[in-house]
Amino acid sequence: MPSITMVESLNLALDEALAQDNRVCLMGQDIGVNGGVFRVTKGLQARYGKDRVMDSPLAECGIIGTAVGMAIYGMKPIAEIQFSGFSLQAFDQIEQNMSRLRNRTQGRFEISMVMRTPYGGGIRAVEHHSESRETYWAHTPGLKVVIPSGPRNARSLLAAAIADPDPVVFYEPKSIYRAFREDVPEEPETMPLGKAQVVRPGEDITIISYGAMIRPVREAVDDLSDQHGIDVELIDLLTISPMDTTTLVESVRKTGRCIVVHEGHRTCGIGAEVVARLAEHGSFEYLVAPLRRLTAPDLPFPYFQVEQHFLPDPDDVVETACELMNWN
Amino acid sequence: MPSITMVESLNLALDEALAQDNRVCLMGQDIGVNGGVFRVTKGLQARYGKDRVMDSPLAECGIIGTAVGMAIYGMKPIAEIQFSGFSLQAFDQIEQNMSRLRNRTQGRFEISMVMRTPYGGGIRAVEHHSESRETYWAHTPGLKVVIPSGPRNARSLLAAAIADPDPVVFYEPKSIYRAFREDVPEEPETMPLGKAQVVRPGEDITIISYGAMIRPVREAVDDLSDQHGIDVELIDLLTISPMDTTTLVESVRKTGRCIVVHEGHRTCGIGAEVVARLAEHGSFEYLVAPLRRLTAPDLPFPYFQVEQHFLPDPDDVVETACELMNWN
Amino acid sequence: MPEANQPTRAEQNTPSEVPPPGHIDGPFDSRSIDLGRIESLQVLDEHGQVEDGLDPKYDDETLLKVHRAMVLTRAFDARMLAMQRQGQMGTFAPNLGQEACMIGQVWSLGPDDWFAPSYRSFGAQIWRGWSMEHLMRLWAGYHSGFPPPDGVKDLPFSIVIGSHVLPSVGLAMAMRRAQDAHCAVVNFGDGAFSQGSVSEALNFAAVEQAPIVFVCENNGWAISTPIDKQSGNDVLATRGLGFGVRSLRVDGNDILAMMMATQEACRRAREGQGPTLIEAVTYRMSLHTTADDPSVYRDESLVDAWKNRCPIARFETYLANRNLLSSEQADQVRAACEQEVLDARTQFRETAVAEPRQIFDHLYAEMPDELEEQRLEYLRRLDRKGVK
Amino acid sequence: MPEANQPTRAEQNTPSEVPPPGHIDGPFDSRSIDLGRIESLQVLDEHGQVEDGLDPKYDDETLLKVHRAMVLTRAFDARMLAMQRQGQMGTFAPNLGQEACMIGQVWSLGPDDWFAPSYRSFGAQIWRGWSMEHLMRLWAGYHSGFPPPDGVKDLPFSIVIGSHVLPSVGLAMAMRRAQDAHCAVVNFGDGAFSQGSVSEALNFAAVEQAPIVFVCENNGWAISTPIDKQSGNDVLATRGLGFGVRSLRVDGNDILAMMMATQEACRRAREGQGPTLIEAVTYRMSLHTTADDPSVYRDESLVDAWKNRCPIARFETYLANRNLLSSEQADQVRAACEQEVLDARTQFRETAVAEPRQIFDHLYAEMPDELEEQRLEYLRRLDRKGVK
Ligand SMILES: Cc1ncc(C[n+]2csc(CCOP(=O)(O)OP(=O)(O)O)c2C)c(N)n1
Ligand SMILES: Cc1ncc(C[n+]2csc(CCOP(=O)(O)OP(=O)(O)O)c2C)c(N)n1
Ligand SMILES: [Mg+2]
Ligand SMILES: [Mg+2]
Repeated sequence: MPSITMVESLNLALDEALAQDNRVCLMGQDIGVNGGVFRVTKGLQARYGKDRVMDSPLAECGIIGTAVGMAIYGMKPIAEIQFSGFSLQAFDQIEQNMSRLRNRTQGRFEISMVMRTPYGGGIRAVEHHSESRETYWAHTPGLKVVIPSGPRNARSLLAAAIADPDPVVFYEPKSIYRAFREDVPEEPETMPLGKAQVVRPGEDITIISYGAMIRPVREAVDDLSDQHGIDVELIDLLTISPMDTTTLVESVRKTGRCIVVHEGHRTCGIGAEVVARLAEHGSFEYLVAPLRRLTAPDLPFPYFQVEQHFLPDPDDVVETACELMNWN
Repeated sequence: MPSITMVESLNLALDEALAQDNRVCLMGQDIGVNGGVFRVTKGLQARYGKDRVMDSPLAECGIIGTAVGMAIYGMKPIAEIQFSGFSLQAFDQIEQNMSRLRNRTQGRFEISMVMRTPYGGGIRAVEHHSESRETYWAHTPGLKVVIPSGPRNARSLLAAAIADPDPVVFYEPKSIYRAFREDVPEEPETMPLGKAQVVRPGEDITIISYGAMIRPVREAVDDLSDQHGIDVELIDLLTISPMDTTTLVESVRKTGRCIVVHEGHRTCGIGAEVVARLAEHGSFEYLVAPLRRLTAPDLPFPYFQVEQHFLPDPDDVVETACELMNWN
Repeated sequence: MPEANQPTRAEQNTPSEVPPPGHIDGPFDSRSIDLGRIESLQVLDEHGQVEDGLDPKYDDETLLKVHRAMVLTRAFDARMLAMQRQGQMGTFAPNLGQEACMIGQVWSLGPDDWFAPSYRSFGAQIWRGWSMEHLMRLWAGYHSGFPPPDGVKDLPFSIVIGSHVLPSVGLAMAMRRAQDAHCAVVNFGDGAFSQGSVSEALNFAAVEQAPIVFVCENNGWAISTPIDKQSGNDVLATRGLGFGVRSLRVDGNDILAMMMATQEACRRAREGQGPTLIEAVTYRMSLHTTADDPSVYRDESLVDAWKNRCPIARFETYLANRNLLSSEQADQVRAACEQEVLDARTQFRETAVAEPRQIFDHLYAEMPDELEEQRLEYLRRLDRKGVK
Repeated sequence: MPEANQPTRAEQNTPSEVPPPGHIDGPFDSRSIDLGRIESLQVLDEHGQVEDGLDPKYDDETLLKVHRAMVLTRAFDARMLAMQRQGQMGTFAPNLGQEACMIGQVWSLGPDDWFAPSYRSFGAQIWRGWSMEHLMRLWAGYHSGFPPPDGVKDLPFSIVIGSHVLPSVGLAMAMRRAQDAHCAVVNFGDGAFSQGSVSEALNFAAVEQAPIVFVCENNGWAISTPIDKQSGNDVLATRGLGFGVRSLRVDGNDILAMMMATQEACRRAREGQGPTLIEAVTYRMSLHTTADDPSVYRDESLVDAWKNRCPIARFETYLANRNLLSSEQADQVRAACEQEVLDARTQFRETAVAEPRQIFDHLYAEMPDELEEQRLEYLRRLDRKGVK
């Protein structure tokens, strides 16, 4: 039961996949000798060779486009985009081919591939290196979107994403790449895609979040419990699309209050979708306080001298939860 | 007061802008001698020359990227993307430069430009020619997103978009390009961006829609009034982003019931955002029935033999409105 | 056949006089760099006469099969146009005058090679094993028309200009990894070549030494945009060279030249000698699509000159000179092809069924719950309308 | 200076032996096409000796000003690295060894010409009028560091690789339309050249005959990726030719060659003779950025050879030979530059202020209501934290 960081657990999952299935191959900028700029692919080219762990030219569209072709031929490419902000360079290939070729060919082609990419703020990076635009992919039919929140689920979700017969966008919360360790079992494990996890059951209020935001939310949950006597039900989405509506509706039906917390921009963000699903499922009948979204504003991620307070923090969560608890 | 189609009114607005302001220029594939594949730019190259109405090479990224540069130099480019599905080829330039350069330069550069593009289904076109992905742009900070619903507002909104100091995505509902005529005044007119329009005041239920969907919704509204005695308040968003939240909240606060109707996919669609804003503004307190979204499913637009019943139609609206009116 | 230009990489055997140094480990070499030549291949001249010593002497059976395929393509083209005009077909993109490009680029492919068509490649698709009835379903907007038929290793045709070129390179990259001695051929237009992703594809192919043949049909037009507004360089083959891809120019109205050039390029690809770009110079004699009206933007007298360069007529002169095909026999072929197309139309009319209830079936391998709910909503709408 | 290669368009005066026909109105020309040569320009050899007859004989003042700018660039580079190591600076991209490319490409620009830097172009930015204190703010993550200073017609530096190249062409297209006799210079790397949008930019520039000079600093590396994994062709200049852009190769460690080539290219651009691509062959001697560790992926002995090709040392030999700069004077320049950088650091420390309350100010010309609400929410958070 080694205790490892998320970078290590992702490396482990890739290593396991490469060892198990020779259809799996990795491609991306600087993923070979250099092991990726975050070292997620460290050592893998030495182990599996240049053809299975391939350094690509500096062209994201080229990476995704050729990966799609490899998938058609029966390989299982795992393409790394160095930072999620640069996946826009590949938007056309993602939407027009990766997400649609199964449908276009009425199921004849299987596009079993993963686009892995680090996303999100909090590492004091330069512009375009802190984006959280999972909405773009959640709004694109044909894709699945998966976001882990810790070393252990990162490994098992990545394994499940690789095994999945359909294209998966795998967003890695880079701010927690090395933030903490977790024990992982010796044997490979997978987790089903499409299932949210009730991280902590509770009675008073539901908080829904995912990815790097789970950490500050957990902090707030502890605080709410310890300082305010508020019993939070915390749900980690894990798969953003398709979304586990049942788990969400059941929880809010029970608690009557809900906050969604994410790093992405507010307008048409994942929070909007969560709220809309709850509303469609009659939340007006069981809510006792308004729904709340705690998100990044609709503003590009600011430069790092002033980024510190850009994202929702534990205090926001505590304050909002208290506000909703005291709703008249 | 000539009575003209939307294609004609857009042509008129472009003609007026070119005549009034020599910073305005048009660029796009086949917009010159050919007048655009929908003839929206017909006759303009002959009138204003090849440098102001420019036929671009077949590269959408190139069109938007160079348009951004022209805007920096002080021109006001209006770039046509032949079908909105191909704007994905330019996603990187749209997000990384067009939407952000004002912010990046702390206001020193003004990116006053318009990306015009026909969107939406209903013309029995081939794959990739029927998309409605306004969510992509609404979720991108720094852009404005405008969608007219008839010849008259098309002309005045396009004029306002061209005059606007910020980048505007102007989606043209191609299925109604020639579907009906409206009188327009002799003199140019503009409409403010960012304002929704209460097309028909009503007391019982609010229906929010925009673009080509306004037509089937109007049909339903008439039917609801005539056949069912239901008095609908119909709101045409006109500007999708920024969204006129006040008008929406006021209406639903009054009616207590709401349906959002659009062509875009459901998950993280504009409907999700509308519902979320209502929910944040305490809709649980005044709603008497659940909120409903009538949208395209999360599925690529189907091929034209089977596209006919893909989008919400008047019957859906009537049925849903009746369902909500009869909510226990 | 003449050796075409080679990529300008130092360690390769290039026709350049002074191979440039791999500069990572060498000083700057101030000698100018000879870029060599782009070969321009023509076998049959404008009048169908064969250039001395160039005749590839393909066997009779092959020649007649290729001829028939070209004639069939033209018959299909004409019939589809007629059907479209009669309201029996969706928007259609004719291929009149490009029949030699079309058949020439695929004739040498085996069943394990891959072909990636553009939307204008129906002749090549028929050669590859797509039934005409299948293609009619495609153009008529039936979902069943899109997937390649069983056993045919083709991509579905590409609607988004240039978007199929990178996936085709990916196919070839996978072939090389699997050590399968196959190749891929990808077809696109002069307009498509302006898309940055096509340049990326050339570069990936060169870096990976992928077994792929790029066939750019330079037909002078992209809808209303002539080549001189499309590109700063008339010779699109030059671009391949810039990325390190062996490149040549071929008379696209000369079937023998097209056959030779593609056969050779495919052979090299299968043997591990890397990618080739073939610029096939031809002309779009007809409409861009049935939604287009060329009289708005081009002088139709331009087309007249190209009538004299008709690839089928040129080939028939050659076949007649070889005593392989009399004009009566040619007429018989035309009649038989016409009949074949009509039979396909009958088939199409009898078998094409719209299946509105199936549209959700193939988005994912397994239907997610939320999509199933949306499907049920949609089915309720169909029920209400009485749609089966 | 030698004439560089010209685009291969028929109606232009090209060095090709057989100009290809504009095929829209002509028959296929089966003669092979001579692509001509790519000129490789070097004026100062590896030892700083000037090649016979090539000396451009710039005036003393210019030469000394350029020399000082190169020395200042290097001093800034070293100081920024040190500050980063001491935790006073964000991630930084050093430019050691590329000083000649940097100053050479901008020295001939006037205040109405435009320059579009990459993230590694700080030397050129300083020359253009960005104060070093301003650049320190930029690299230290202050919003005020990004906009170009008043009166400086530069784009902000480009972080997304290649994304500034198309807008630069757009600037040049606008200049031509305005009939302003200015030009634009855009700087990017060998890695950036793999982005399809850079190919699109070359094509737009050629079609539009835009007054732009593309300077590709081929420094052998894109982070850990060497040029032979990046491109199928060592000579990136060839690519320009493929799109119809006049292209040449220059020794990027030779300041005189860089000055001559860019001056000439800018002159041509301003005079309406269209775009030029300059491939500046150089080497990234230092880290990619301070987040990078080259020892993981490259043999550092490769770098040694390049120490001998130092552009500053080479230039100083030339200046000494011209009796313009003794080694004592060179030392004085170095000391003065070092002091200037330290003064800038003091300025930076005194003036850099984080303004977290201003981050919403410049997204739109006028703040939309919904954004104002979000701003108030955010300000409440700052208030709660006691952040001013
Ligand atoms: C990305 C994209 N942009 C624009 C279009 C619209 N369009 C369809 S065909 C065409 C012209 C294509 O020209 P070319 O590549 O030369 O092929 P040809 O039609 O001559 O065979 C255009 C602009 C498209 N389908 N996809
Ligand atoms: C679109 C995009 N992809 C990837 C990156 C990450 N990245 C930053 S610098 C760099 C290498 C650039 O190499 P090159 O263009 O040769 O410039 P150099 O660093 O050598 O000056 C990469 C891959 C990026 N910033 N933008
Ligand atoms: Mg063409
Ligand atoms: Mg480099």
